[in-house]
Amino acid sequence: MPAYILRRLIQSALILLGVSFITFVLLYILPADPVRQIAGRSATAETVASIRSQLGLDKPFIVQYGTYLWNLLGGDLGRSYLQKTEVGALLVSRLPATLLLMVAAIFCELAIGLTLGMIAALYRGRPLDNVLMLGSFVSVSAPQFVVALLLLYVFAVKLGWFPIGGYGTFAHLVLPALTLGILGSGWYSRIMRSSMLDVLRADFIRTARAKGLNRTRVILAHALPNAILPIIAMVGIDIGMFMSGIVVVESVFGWPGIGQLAWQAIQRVDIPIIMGVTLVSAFAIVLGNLLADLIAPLIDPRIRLR
Amino acid sequence: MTVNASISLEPVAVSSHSVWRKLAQRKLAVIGLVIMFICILGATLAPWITPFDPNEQHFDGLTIEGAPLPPGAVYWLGTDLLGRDLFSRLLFGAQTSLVIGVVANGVALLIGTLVGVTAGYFRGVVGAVLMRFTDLMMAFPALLLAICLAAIFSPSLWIVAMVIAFVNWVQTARVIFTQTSSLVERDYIAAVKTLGAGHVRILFRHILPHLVPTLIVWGTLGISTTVLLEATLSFLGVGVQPPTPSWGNIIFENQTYFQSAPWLVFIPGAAILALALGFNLVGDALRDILDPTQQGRD
Amino acid sequence: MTVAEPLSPVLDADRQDVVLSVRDLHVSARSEDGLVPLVQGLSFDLNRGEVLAIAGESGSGKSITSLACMGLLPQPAVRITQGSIRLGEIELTSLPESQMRALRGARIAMIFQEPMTALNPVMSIGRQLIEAIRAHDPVSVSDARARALEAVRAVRLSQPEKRLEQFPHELSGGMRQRVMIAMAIALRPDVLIADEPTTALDVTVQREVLDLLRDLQRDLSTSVILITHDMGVVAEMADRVIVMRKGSTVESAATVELFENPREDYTRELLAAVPRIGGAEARAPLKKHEPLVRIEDVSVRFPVRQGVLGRIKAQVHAVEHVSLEIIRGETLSLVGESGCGKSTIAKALVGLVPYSGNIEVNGNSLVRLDAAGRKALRRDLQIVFQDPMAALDARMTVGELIREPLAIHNIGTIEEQRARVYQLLERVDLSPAYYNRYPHQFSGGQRQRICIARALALKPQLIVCDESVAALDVSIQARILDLLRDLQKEVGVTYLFISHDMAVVENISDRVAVMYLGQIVEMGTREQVFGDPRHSYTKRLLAAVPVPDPRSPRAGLPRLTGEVPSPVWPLGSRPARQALVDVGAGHLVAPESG
Amino acid sequence: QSDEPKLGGNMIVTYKDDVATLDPAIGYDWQNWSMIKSVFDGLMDYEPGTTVLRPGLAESHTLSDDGLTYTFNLRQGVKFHNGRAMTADDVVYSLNRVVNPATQSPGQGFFSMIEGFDAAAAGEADGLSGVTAPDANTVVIKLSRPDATFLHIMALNFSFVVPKEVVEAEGADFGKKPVGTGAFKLTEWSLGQRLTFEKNPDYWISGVPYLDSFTVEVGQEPIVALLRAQNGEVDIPGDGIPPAKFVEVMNDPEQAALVVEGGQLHTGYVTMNVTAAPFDKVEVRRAVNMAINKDRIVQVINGRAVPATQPLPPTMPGYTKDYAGYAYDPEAAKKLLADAGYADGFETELFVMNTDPNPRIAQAIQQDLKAIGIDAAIKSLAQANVIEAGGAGTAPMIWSGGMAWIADFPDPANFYGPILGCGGAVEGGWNWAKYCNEDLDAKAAEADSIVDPAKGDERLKMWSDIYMAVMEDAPWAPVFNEQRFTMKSARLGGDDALFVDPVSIPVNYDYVFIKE
Ligand SMILES: Nc1ncnc2c1ncn2[C@@H]1O[C@H](COP(=O)(O)OP(=O)(O)OP(=O)(O)O)[C@@H](O)[C@H]1O
Ligand SMILES: Nc1ncnc2c1ncn2[C@@H]1O[C@H](COP(=O)(O)OP(=O)(O)OP(=O)(O)O)[C@@H](O)[C@H]1O
Ligand SMILES: [Mg+2]
Ligand SMILES: [Mg+2]
Repeated sequence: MPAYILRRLIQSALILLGVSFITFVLLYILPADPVRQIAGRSATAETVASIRSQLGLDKPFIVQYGTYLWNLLGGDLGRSYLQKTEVGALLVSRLPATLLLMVAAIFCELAIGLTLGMIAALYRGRPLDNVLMLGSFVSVSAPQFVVALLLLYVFAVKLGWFPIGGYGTFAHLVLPALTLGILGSGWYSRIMRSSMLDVLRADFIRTARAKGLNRTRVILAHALPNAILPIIAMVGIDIGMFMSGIVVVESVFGWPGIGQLAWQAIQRVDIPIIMGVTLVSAFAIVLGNLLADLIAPLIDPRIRLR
Repeated sequence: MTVNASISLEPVAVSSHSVWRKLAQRKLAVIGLVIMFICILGATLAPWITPFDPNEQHFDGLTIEGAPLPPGAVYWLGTDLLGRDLFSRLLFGAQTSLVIGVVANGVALLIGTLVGVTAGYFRGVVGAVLMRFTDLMMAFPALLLAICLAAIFSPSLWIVAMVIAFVNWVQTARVIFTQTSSLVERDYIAAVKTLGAGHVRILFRHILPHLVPTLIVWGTLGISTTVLLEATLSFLGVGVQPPTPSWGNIIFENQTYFQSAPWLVFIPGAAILALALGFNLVGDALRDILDPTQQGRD
Repeated sequence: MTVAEPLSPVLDADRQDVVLSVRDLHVSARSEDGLVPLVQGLSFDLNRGEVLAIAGESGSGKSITSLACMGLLPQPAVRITQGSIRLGEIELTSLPESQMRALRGARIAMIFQEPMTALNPVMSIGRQLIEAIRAHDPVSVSDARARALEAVRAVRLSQPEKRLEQFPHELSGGMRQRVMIAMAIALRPDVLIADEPTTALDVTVQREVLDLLRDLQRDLSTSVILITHDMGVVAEMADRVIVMRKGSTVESAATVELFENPREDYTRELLAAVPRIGGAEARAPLKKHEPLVRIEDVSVRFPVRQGVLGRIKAQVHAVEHVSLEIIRGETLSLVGESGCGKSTIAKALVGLVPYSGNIEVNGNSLVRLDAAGRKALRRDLQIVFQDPMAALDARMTVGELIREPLAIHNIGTIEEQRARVYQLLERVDLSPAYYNRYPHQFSGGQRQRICIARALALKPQLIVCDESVAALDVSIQARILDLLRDLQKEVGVTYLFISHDMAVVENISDRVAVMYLGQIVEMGTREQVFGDPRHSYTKRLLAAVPVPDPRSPRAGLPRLTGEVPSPVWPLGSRPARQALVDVGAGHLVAPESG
Repeated sequence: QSDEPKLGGNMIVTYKDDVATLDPAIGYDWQNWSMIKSVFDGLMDYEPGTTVLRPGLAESHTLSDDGLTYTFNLRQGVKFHNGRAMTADDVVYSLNRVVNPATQSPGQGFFSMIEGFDAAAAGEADGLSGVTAPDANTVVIKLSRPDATFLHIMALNFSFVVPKEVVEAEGADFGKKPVGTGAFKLTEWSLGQRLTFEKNPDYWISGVPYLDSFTVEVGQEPIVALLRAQNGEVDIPGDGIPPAKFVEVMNDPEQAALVVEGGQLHTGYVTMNVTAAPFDKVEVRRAVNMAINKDRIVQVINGRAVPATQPLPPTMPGYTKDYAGYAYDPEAAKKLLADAGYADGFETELFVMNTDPNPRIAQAIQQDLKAIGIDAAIKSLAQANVIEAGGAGTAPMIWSGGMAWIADFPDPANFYGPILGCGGAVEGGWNWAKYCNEDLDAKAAEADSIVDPAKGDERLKMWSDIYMAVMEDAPWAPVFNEQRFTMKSARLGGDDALFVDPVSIPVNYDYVFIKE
């Protein structure tokens, strides 16, 4: 087990290294010059050159990357080119919002998705099942920004139940979390349904019934824990999806998370910020998968960590 | 991705004829087919059935204050912020969405299959390297990657398609890899190996045909994903270049007007939803039909 | 066949002692083409303390019947359309679910075929047992636990306290089946339905479980319905037998009577097909002793990777220093329990796994050949696998499948290849008209014939049959064995026949090699091994085989303790090498200490 | 609104984007400029709401006869927020700092007229040799050439005075923990959320500021901000009225009454790369000027601008009032194209930054160009990419929106140098048209050497001529001058001009007040 975790951590570190490398390459070949942005409109060629060398951007690619990595090892993500703020501090200022949104959204997803999926499985083939499944399809087919705008339009603008955007109170959280939650719940309800159906057909459910257990117990104690298993891996992967979804939702709801930060930074090739955001997202994804893999054996003793 | 990795490996021979018949028996699949058909028809016939040039900014398409016109007799679905006919743009936008959907998704499937099959069949160092690379791409925040790529290669229809393909092949590769490595373990492959069959024969006669159902399913489901991704990229302003209409960039251009001109946002939004829904419904039905272990589920 | 045959007189005897009574049971399934009858007009009575066997080929409705008794038919597709099931005085068919639930487990319990999947994988054994007890008796958890422990002891599981804490995957198949039995008897039900309780187990384990069931049934005087397709099991266990076919009763009689005087043709067929040890016809001695294959000191090891870097920490010693010769024209059988390395030898032989040591075919060492030479040699060695469906590419037609080896080796024109395929189809008793059909359109036995035809296509000198008949029903199994024998007579092909079924092996082999944990422990002619088994493992294997004769004495077998040792050894250490000693006339035996 | 200013109260301003930095040497967004202006001061200042210079930290100044030496007499008793008195050394330090390449100031280039600039900017000298402090209250600045814009430069953010010891203590974080002499001091900054500025009780202009504090909330979509303003939760939506809401707001008299409209020192234009065909032909460039239907574009952006005729915006001194510009005339444009040998038109590319409404404006221009046969493919890219293409000269046409020229200081010279002069027409420069007219450069230098205030009009006339000449060469097609529309809450008082302050957008925090 410790060996497993250690190996996974090394793997994760390698993945992060790879991500950082690719991002660095992409930014390196990006046809935009961060120094121009820093130097401003009235800068002379000498100034530009001087800033370039101060930032080390005149060095060969490999030296630049090596320096970046070296600083990264020391926990230094660099300073934003344009804001001159430490990227670490910027990320720390943005992360709580994103994490809050993410946790709330995953909660929504699971609450909605798992419940509906279970209901659909239990009512399999009946009209309710069909309605729920069509609903789940609609939810996986809906573009995030449309759902976001629609919720905003109906619940904030027309009904005025929630603030139109911003950050701070619980009320602010509801719509963005719901947007992500509704969209993700489609997948979960579908997976939950099919997983539940698989489990309900399993031999051990028949055994449980043959023991004379009542239906509720069969479903909650025997079917549910087994049906949940595929979901765990899903949640791990989902974190990756969230990182993407969040850019859109944050932009629609004006949620001050790292999605916004990334978007602004890309506009201005603020390389340290882009690198930081990418690494943080990749880290979240890797961590999510790792957690999923670590949690799974707690629920399913068959899974041995190797 | 695990979502669809559950596709069974049970080999079945299903003739295309019976696939159609089985599709026709499913209500949801029929809805999906109808939507797909309408979208494809609308897109292909766009040049003939649209009342206006999609890019023409009509002088009378804006109010004096520069506000767009709501749906009406002349402009059936209203006009956009430049006074262009939304209906015409919507139909031409379908072309964009479908082209991207088909091309991007096709290329993604191709890359994914190539990587997945190579890694799953040959294993070894090459396989390990390919799969580690796939893991790495999985860890890459997809949208961020797409935005970066779109910024590097100034976006055009084809670049956007390639960017989307480059972001989307990963899942396919994973699924195909899992499936191939499990196929390779199977007795029938061992059987043909003992008959003396070489790699080429095994790959093309005995592995690829078994991947076809998966590829069909991923093809249809993938189209909806790509359409949505294109829309999202356009929504963020890094998609297909204006004035080429795409459903995503129609919304992007008009999103701030969702209050004063909701039709500009919600009509194309509904169109994207419908198209993705259509492909999803058909894809899911195909998955059931082509996968015997799923039968009798829906 | 007549369905509404007058019921056998056995049914009417001893009415007062009937615990479960089934009358004119009809079960149907809803399908696209309307209602499909699965069970039709089944009637039987189960008396107190008796073992009633329900036998019949696969798909005859045995499981459906038992599920109907439990009220566990897969709703809503399958349901009882007619008839009655009475448990004592209670009519089960019309009983509301809540009351049925109270009976299930308490008065009528069931053991399922697959011990691997019948237990909830994420719940500890103890919880599953306790839950069953508490569902019917409102006792405290600790009381329930005490009773669970008692039940676990009763099924003779070692270390009962520890078992309660374990999860199903930590137990072997046999142990799991014991847990199932413990669960079933914990509440002392009147009726215990055992649906093929041993089919999934190895012979030796099957023996233990059967013994256990019989002891329990005797001690608790539970009535048992034993469902099986193995007539050997029937003969050993049952008091009475019902033979089913296609959903209805064919014959119903006391066991002895049925075996001695089968009244129906079908029953006779069924009995005739059952392979019996000692029943085999003598085989013609081989003309010359010319070795076709020589396996010398072959070992196969699979690495077990562990640790941070995934370094190899241990090895599965699947095959350890095996040497044997296969003589042209003979059938050499390899027997042994699951996991002892039989298939691995076969795979090494046909080049599917790397090995160390030397394999010579016709005097040519495989290692020394180049790729082309190996490809040519492949033609001489063919393999037929256990599961014919898995061994056939389901996306190719039967004709293409059989033609494929010819195409690979470029033998003849396409027309010639086709013609050869038609010949081969006929040779294995399949109609040439099947050329364009797909494998899934055939039955298991037919598919195995297709595999054999494909193996024959290249006119090989050796065919490896790896459990080639294990998955088939007895009657079909018998026909495939006949086919193999005929082919040997006609074309003189040599077989390496792999099986765990001693009776089948005795029927077909010239020589037999017994494997245990990757090594051969005994090898000799059929007569030597079966008539004069020397190694204790061979003896145990033989004793474990159920004898399809109700009158034969049920041998008291020394009960095994513990589990089969594992073939996994840490790097550097290895199992002790068994040197075979000739005990006379080429009968090789590994000496045993103590 | 000539109510007497009332003291006290807090005002809330919102923005979408995070405030990048409050370091005056680095901040170069219009958004942080207004805040920097309230936290720091320069030697010179502007009359609130106008473009008229007035003394700032320097009580008075004198100019030598050769127009090369300025002597500033500093105000007594000015204190930094940390309580230390501001001295001439601080001024010297601040100017040296902004020029020092290590500071990476985007404003460095503005100081090129000061003696010793080249050496300082190259990092070869310790500081500007031309800037000295003979005593604690006097700063002497020597120029290497007479420059009429110099006093504006001294009022520019980049020359604001910072305390050396704090800058050195905070290092790169000075922008987050600014200490200045201004009317407000920053008391709280939660990244990504809000900044709070509190009144500086020791401010050297007595009675100012009126507000006790003001809060800047960031990360708020313009739409949200507007709705909150309508709810009375926000006093000023800093990003203005979002286009989508503009018509609605302006059609509602009650709300329209809260909107202040004013000119902005802004011009939106299309650059044409004069170094490459087909835009190397002046006829083609003129044709483009005539092809663009500016009224229509203004309509598309809901009339939030006025059609432009020349590079300078109307509120800028030196604007040529009687110049009508190129009239919209597609027929004449076509003819010009034909004259230039492009009777059949040609294909080209129009670069544009990818945030609304710029792609839309580009499409309107695209349609106009199409009408005369020019087929311009739109390249809608991230800001940085457009700037890169512009600097590299690979973009035939660029719509300047989003990156466009809002004047740094209210002087006609500011619209010339880097964007129309030869200096900017180099690889990487901001003169995206790559237009280089040496005669005009010489004329510009000449105009800027007129430092005598009495000759101001003469100088403006020269600038007017320069821009007329530019229009003749037509490297740009000026399209519109954006108007500033600021919405303010009803409780806010102060002159309307304060809310459209041309040098302190969107509002001059120091002089507004709360009425109740
Ligand atoms: N859920 C179901 N729906 C429809 N038909 C079913 C269902 N379950 C079983 N059957 C059919 O009922 C018939 C009898 O099945 P059953 O499981 O009782 O056979 P069995 O005698 O137990 O065979 P085996 O020896 O293979 O276990 C088979 O033809 C089977 O295909
Ligand atoms: N590819 C492999 N990797 C690791 N271990 C393997 C592999 N193949 C087989 N083994 C192990 O080698 C041992 C022998 O396996 P083998 O399949 O030869 O047994 P068998 O006698 O054919 O059993 P069965 O009767 O179940 O088919 C087993 O312990 C098995 O787990
Ligand atoms: Mg059965
Ligand atoms: Mg085997």
